[in-house]
Amino acid sequence: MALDKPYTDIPGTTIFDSSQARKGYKLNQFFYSLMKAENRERFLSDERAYLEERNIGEEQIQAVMDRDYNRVISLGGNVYFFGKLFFTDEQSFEVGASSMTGMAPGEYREMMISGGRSVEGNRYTEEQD
Amino acid sequence: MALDKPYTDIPGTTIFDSSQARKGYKLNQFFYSLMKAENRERFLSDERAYLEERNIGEEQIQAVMDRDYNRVISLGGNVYFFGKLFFTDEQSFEVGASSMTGMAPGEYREMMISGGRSVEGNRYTEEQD
Amino acid sequence: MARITAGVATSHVPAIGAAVDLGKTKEDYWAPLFKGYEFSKQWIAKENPDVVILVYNDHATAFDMKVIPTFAVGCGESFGIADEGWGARPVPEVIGHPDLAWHISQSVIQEDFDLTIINEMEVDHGLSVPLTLMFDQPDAWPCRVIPLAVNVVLYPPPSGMRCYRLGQAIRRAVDTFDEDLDVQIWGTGGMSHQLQGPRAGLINKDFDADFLERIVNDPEALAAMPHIEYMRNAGAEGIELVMWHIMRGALNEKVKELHRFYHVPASNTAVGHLVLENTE
Amino acid sequence: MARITAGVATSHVPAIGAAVDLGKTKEDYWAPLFKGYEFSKQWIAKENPDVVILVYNDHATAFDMKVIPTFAVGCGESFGIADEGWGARPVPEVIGHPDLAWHISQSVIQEDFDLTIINEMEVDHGLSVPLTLMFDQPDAWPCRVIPLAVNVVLYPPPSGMRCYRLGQAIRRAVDTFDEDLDVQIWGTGGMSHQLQGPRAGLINKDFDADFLERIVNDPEALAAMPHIEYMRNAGAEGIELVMWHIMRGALNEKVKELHRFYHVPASNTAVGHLVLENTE
Ligand SMILES: [Fe+3]
Ligand SMILES: [Fe+3]
Repeated sequence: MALDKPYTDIPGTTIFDSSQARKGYKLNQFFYSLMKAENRERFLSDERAYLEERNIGEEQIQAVMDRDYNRVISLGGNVYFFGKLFFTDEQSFEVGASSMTGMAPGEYREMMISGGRSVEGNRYTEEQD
Repeated sequence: MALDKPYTDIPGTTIFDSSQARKGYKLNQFFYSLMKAENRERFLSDERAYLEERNIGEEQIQAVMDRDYNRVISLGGNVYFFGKLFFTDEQSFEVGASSMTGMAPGEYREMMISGGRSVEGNRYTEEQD
Repeated sequence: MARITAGVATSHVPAIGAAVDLGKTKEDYWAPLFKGYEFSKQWIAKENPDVVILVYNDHATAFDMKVIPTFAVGCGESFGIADEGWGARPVPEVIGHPDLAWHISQSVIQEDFDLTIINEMEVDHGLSVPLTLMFDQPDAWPCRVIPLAVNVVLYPPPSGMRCYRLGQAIRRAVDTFDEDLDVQIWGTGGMSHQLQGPRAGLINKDFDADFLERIVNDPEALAAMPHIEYMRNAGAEGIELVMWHIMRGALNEKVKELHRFYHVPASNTAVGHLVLENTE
Repeated sequence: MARITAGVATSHVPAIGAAVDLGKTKEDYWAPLFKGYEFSKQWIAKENPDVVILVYNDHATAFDMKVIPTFAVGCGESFGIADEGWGARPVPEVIGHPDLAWHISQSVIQEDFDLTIINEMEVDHGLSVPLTLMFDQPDAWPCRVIPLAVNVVLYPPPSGMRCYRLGQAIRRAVDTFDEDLDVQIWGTGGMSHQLQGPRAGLINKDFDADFLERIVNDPEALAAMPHIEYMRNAGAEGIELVMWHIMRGALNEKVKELHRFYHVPASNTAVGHLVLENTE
């Protein structure tokens, strides 16, 4: 029997396990490279050129350039890695996170100040049908 | 009570524990640097200059330049690290090891072919008085 | 002899560090949070520990995908502050305590914990934000710090019980260290939060309240909670809470709770904070 | 389903690799050693395993003093051959089996083994010499290899019993892997040898003979031997033998011994070699 993945029925959530890690290897190493100021500069001055150098696929390149973080996740990206891009964009983690929820940043911030997203109805995918 | 070091009474033997590792940190990192061909070349062309760059102490520098491996050990060197210098010198591990025993390389090789150094009398320092 | 005098638990959100670094702590958004640490700052100034064993997780900062240790102990002399993408935080470098760190490492490896020993690494907000919360903005941190990094980035992290047992082993190691040292252990990360996907922003106050209560008074049973419960009920990144069990395992079975604080939100995260004294 | 079909133990001396690479295997000094592997080469050609889990120690090659993992599993696609100071050995690169490696890692972390996961590293003679001894000089290695690196450079290594238990956990993990694979596990390093100090050249044939006998027929009791016995009786570097326990733990309690070989010397080292079949 294969490994148990009890977390696949959590709605709106992708656990960074070995499948994700392998899929996103080069993508995450790209995000990691943004910890160096000179790499951030080179990336920001020509995103596509920098990404192509790092030998990651076209889908991934497009997802990064679009800052489509749900797509980034589906391609193996992990938030602790792509958080470096939030910072490179001089964006807060709050705004970065909000971009994955379909909410406007102000609306998301209001939700957080009012106590955050409720866990009720958000534990199992089947609750969301 | 401090950590138990049951191995300090083994004659002619230095166990690479945390005390040794801390003492020999930069020294071992120097040996490690010899895994790159360009570093081997630079080292061989001017040993002292290369060693001084790496910010290790004068005692260590002298021990390395003398290829005095017992001294290297007493200064925190570990054989798996300084083995890189045997190879840099195009010397076999056998000749390198023999240099610490006070035996000539040929004599050491003969000992090994005849079954190696006996453990009898070599288990405890007190056996050697 | 060295002794573990107290445990501290706290969340470690990057935005908290930025609020201090940029002088925003008096703003409406932030003031209630920092108020919750006033007691702790005064307490620790009096306690004046010699060493803090700081359990945290590296957020893909010192460890990229090339090398991912489950437990990594910083045995180096000092640890620089990492640039996580917006320049390094303007805080002092972290001075280690190699003697004690090596002693702990050697001891717990001999108790079958398969540590990774780290001599050189930079530390990220996971380590520096708790220092800021407890010590504010000194020119130098007032104590030595032993970083203990736990993998919670790549699934599976160590189990809560494994963490608790590691804490117990650390306790035994500290107890046998010859130097006369007051040692604190801090567990950081959490509480409920999710930073990723459509469910980002999840907070679970009930889960957090229960966790705060039980880690003080029923820690071993709490440590048995499986990963899936954290991820499902406290958000994907709520799994960071496993690190608190290392702190708790290193304390006595019964502790005195000096301070408890809870606040929502800091950025995307529920902030929980405990100060626990190791009563004799 | 995957299954562990056999275990191989062998020493892994650099000079053995050099003897093959430089065409010296027929020389008087080397011929008796290589003769001891003739059976094994024929046997493995017939067995044709899909994957070898190769337990070895890194000799300050992939891991310098900055990062020292107790147990590190190579989960990458491939592993280059390291330059240990005389240029890289002229042998094929090592192709990993990431699916199985990740499966094993995830499984044993969940059994409280605190692994370090490695995705990129080069491998040294500790891994390449056993491949050479078993497969000679092919253009490509005939199977996938999962490197499992064990710290034996910095004291303390994991205990023999910890290694044995890890082997048992690996066995359980392989047994639950869905793909139909024949997997071997190899334990390398040792036997008695000392490379350092005035006692260099130490060999203990009695110790080695006893170890060879007991690892086959009384493995769990043997695994309880404390480190000091290896270091005192089998030479400082004889401690490498703890790695054999991982191999043995992954096999059945009773195994069929197909081949046993012992030879002194290879350079400074006593060479021991076993081929063990996992009978049903
Ligand atoms: Fe965190
Ligand atoms: Fe070896």
